[in-house]
Amino acid sequence: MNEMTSFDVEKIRRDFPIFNETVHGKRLTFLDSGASAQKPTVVLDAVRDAYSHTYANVHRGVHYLSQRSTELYEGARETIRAHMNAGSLDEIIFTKGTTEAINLVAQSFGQMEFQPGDEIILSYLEHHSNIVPWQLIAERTGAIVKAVPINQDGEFLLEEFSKMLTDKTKIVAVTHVSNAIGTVVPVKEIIDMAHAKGVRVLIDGSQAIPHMKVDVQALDADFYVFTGHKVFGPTGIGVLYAKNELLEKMPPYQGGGDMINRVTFEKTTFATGHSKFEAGTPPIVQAIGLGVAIDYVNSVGLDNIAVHEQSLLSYATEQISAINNVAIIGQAKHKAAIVSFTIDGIHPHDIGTIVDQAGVAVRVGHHCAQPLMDFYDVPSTVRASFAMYNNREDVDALVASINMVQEFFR
Amino acid sequence: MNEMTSFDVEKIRRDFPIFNETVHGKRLTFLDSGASAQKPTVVLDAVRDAYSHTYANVHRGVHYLSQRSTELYEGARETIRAHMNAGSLDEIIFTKGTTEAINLVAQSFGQMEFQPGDEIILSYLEHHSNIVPWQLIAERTGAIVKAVPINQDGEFLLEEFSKMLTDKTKIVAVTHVSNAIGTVVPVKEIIDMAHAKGVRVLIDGSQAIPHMKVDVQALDADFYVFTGHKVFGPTGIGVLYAKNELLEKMPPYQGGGDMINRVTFEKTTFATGHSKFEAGTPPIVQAIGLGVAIDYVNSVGLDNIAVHEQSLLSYATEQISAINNVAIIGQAKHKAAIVSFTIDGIHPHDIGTIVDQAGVAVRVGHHCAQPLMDFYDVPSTVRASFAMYNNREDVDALVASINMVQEFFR
Amino acid sequence: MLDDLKELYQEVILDHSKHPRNFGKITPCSHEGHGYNPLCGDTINVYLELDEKEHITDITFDGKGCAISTASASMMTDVIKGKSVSDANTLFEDFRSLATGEHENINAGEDTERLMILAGVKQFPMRVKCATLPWHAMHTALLGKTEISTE
Amino acid sequence: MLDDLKELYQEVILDHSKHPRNFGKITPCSHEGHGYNPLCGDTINVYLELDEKEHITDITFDGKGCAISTASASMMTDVIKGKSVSDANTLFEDFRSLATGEHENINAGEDTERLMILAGVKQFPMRVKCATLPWHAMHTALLGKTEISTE
Ligand SMILES: Cc1ncc(COP(=O)(O)O)c(C=O)c1O
Ligand SMILES: Cc1ncc(COP(=O)(O)O)c(C=O)c1O
Repeated sequence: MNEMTSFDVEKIRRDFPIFNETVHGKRLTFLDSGASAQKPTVVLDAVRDAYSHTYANVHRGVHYLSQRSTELYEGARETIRAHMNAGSLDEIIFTKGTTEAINLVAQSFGQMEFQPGDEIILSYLEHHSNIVPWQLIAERTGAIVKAVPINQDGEFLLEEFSKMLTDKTKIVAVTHVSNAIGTVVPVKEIIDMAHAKGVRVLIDGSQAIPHMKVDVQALDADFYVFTGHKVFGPTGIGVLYAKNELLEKMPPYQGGGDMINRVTFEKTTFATGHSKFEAGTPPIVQAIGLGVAIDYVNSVGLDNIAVHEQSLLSYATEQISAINNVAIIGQAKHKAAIVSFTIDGIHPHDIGTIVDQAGVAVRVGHHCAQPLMDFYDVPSTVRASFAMYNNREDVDALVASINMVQEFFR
Repeated sequence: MNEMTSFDVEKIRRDFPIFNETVHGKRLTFLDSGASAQKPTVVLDAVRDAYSHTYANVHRGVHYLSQRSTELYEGARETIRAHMNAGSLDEIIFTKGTTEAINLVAQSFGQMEFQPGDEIILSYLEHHSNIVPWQLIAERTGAIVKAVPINQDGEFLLEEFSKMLTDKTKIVAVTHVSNAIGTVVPVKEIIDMAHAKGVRVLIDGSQAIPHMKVDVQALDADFYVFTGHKVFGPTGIGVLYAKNELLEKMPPYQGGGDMINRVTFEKTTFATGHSKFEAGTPPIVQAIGLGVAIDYVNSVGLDNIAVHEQSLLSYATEQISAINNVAIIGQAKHKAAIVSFTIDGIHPHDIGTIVDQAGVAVRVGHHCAQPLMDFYDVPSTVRASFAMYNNREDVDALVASINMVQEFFR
Repeated sequence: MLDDLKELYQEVILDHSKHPRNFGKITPCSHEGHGYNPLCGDTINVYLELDEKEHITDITFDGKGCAISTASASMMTDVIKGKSVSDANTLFEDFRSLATGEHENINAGEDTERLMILAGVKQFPMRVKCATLPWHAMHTALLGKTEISTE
Repeated sequence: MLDDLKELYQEVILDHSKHPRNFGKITPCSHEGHGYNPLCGDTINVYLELDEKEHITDITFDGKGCAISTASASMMTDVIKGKSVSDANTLFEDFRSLATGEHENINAGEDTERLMILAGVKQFPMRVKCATLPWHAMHTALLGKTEISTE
């Protein structure tokens, strides 16, 4: 698809059937795309078509449907390879989501590399999915998890990071964009600094891929992961990009069909490339849907999306800052369109329930980032997260609902 | 849904949109449901509706869409619990498929239980997905994989099994129905014999759930797994049933969002019940689709399905046996509707390509069961696998196409 | 809209959440329980003092919670104080079944009305756990355990 | 329908599959390669004898394969015998690019026609690997490795 020449948010909203819904009789103000994004009609159509016109299991069949299904599935892999600018198709592994992708790397790379006392460097901005898998493999191997601190604005401290990189560091795993407070992390600098010491880097791109162009070769990332449902694709699908040179050495993660070369009870040998890491029937139709979602994003244009979202972010930040008793958590210079906030004396869960009655969907809680909540010494926040289909009306509805909350609890 | 009083295969065929397709201009004769089944319209509608009317991430939200999405997702869990007659919802874990479910058990149970020299008992009928995960954990723990032999008809040898059960046996993992040759394995007897020695049992129900009623409590299975795409549900979803008393003791498999209680860099504690084993955003919409698929199966009635399929199996066996130079592999007394065969002097791959031109979709290859192929000393077979929507016309088309193959290679 | 909300956040609930009764810690106490909700990170701790006849002579709570869990804790402590352990456990069951929608009505004598008000939360399924959290903490304490996580 | 099939299974291919040329094993031989297709379990072994001038003086194959891989092996050995190693590698590249549809035409002199016939397989994407399996085994052998799996 060609990039649209001008960005028309109302046209985009019409591509998403969910916006025909009302919530408690109100217009839907969906500000929870950071948790999961809505799906455009083209993705829904692709999913339905894949099941109703060309469905069969992939890879193992010579019959027509199996061949068509395989072409569509592998075509999605190529779409994603091109989108991330990976060097080869072998470097694109389909997973269930970001969480599975990180567990795969932690277990497989960790099993191969970690010795007692080795260090794994994370940051205070990480999602639990980029913390707990490392803790599990650390426990098994005797490696140690360390976390790079942030400043009060929520910015990753490169200088501290540089001091933490030692001979013992075996991997750095950091998020590209914080899901809880929106900070854009300087991943290029982090990768360069780590590589200067021969340390591998995993980037959690879950919150970056829907909002910005990512070129894994330009970044020189060793591992880059994201999840399909946040980039307007189906649930149940994610992507692990990993350099070939690493995949070749890494042991398999799960065993099963399709990832083997030859199986006997005495000895089993494994497939190569992405196959080694895709055990069992993959999420076929979900991968196809994700490919179409990525095509859709490209048809809108990530540059257009970024400009639009940044303008929403400015407007929302301005409007919300102006409300009494409201504190925005996370004020990094580089931020994605996420506004996390608290209201004095009113608990986020109560806020969530009350604004919901006005049709406003925001997330309240710790956003799977408890260490970050501990850093800010709050149990939870209210988070409004924006996507390409949000407009200024959404911001206005949010602001009105915040005012209503304060009214209610006065 | 109520069970239909009479079984009407033509009516059922109309529920599956794929049968409107033609292949190479021919009627589609789909005999590859053993690899993956087609989907009824109700499942496609449920998937689309979940994305377009009630979509949001589950569990973590207080807003309306998140609440609706959670209700549908958890409702699917209840549908599956009831269908398998599991004792509690905590015992139903959603996975990516059978393969992930077995890997989960192998890693988590294995890590907890296996000591060097301990034995894992499989059988010669197993799919690679019920072999390789055990080999991987055996390698890590020093446990040993053994396989129960079969007779020439493809029947599991209970007597041999009984001799193999020793003090060293830690788990028995066997298929309920062989995907390659259709053997129905006497799992109740196996479970009773294993339990008499205090040994746990995992049943791979991938090929059983679409064709017969399974009651995990009546079986007293410790673990029972199946995959959604073979039971007319979406890809990317599977189920692990496991007894609560085991889940409580087993360590987590993957780490991430939703499976935790509290996360700090120093110490993380885990959720209980199924949550402990469902890290990250689950395949939400796929679970919902699977629930609807199970409802659909129940509306047709598993008893009706079994009668219909067994009659197709008899007809197909009779017709195919009558063809010269064709040998049916696997002639167990209890068989599901799967016919695996070879033709003298003609390679299965060539057969597959030629019958495909007649619109006949069969699977050719080792069916991810190389040890079984080795047992029969064939590199591969042709497999016709039947589901509720197949009819006698399908058998006739298969037979005609086999005759054509022989003509072609005469 | 506000009607629905008013059903959940009734005056008495708002009042208890803003001015919680029995807030604080009993040290030493004979029983304590800590309720943690991993969804929101909230914690409610319940402290009890029992006499030799298994009567709850004193009960207090502290911790961090939303309006619903705070009001629930506050109203619970009011209701429970002076009751026997077995009555407390019955009330726990009554309230749990009301709030989860298992039962429509209960008969808890003079306490019925207060429990019914709190149980308005069942219209808001994602908030049920906020209301039951302090009750679980109390129940756990009486069982002699100390920690409970609800999800 | 039969037309499409006749395109794949041309007379010459059926003939080579039924009566494979150069079938057998050279022992000892200077180079050998084993091709394995995990999709169908087929194996094709290729044996080569080179002289000191890097000419392929003899080439044979054995193993288990379908009509396509057997015919391909048979035709390949016919074509390769007597060629130089560098010509063999060029032919490998030519054939691979034809069969995978990368190139429409090649110029391999007198061998062009035979390679084009085999390359009819590109109409049948799931069978391309059957046709290229013996070629990969041969190429691998010349590289001095012995084993190759295609998937
Ligand atoms: C008996 C059996 N076990 C396991 C599997 C693996 O299931 P999946 O590939 O969906 O994980 C299959 C199907 O492929 C099967 O038939
Ligand atoms: C930054 C980040 N990492 C990881 C995840 C986990 O993704 P998933 O739950 O799809 O596996 C999320 C979203 O939940 C996220 O925002």
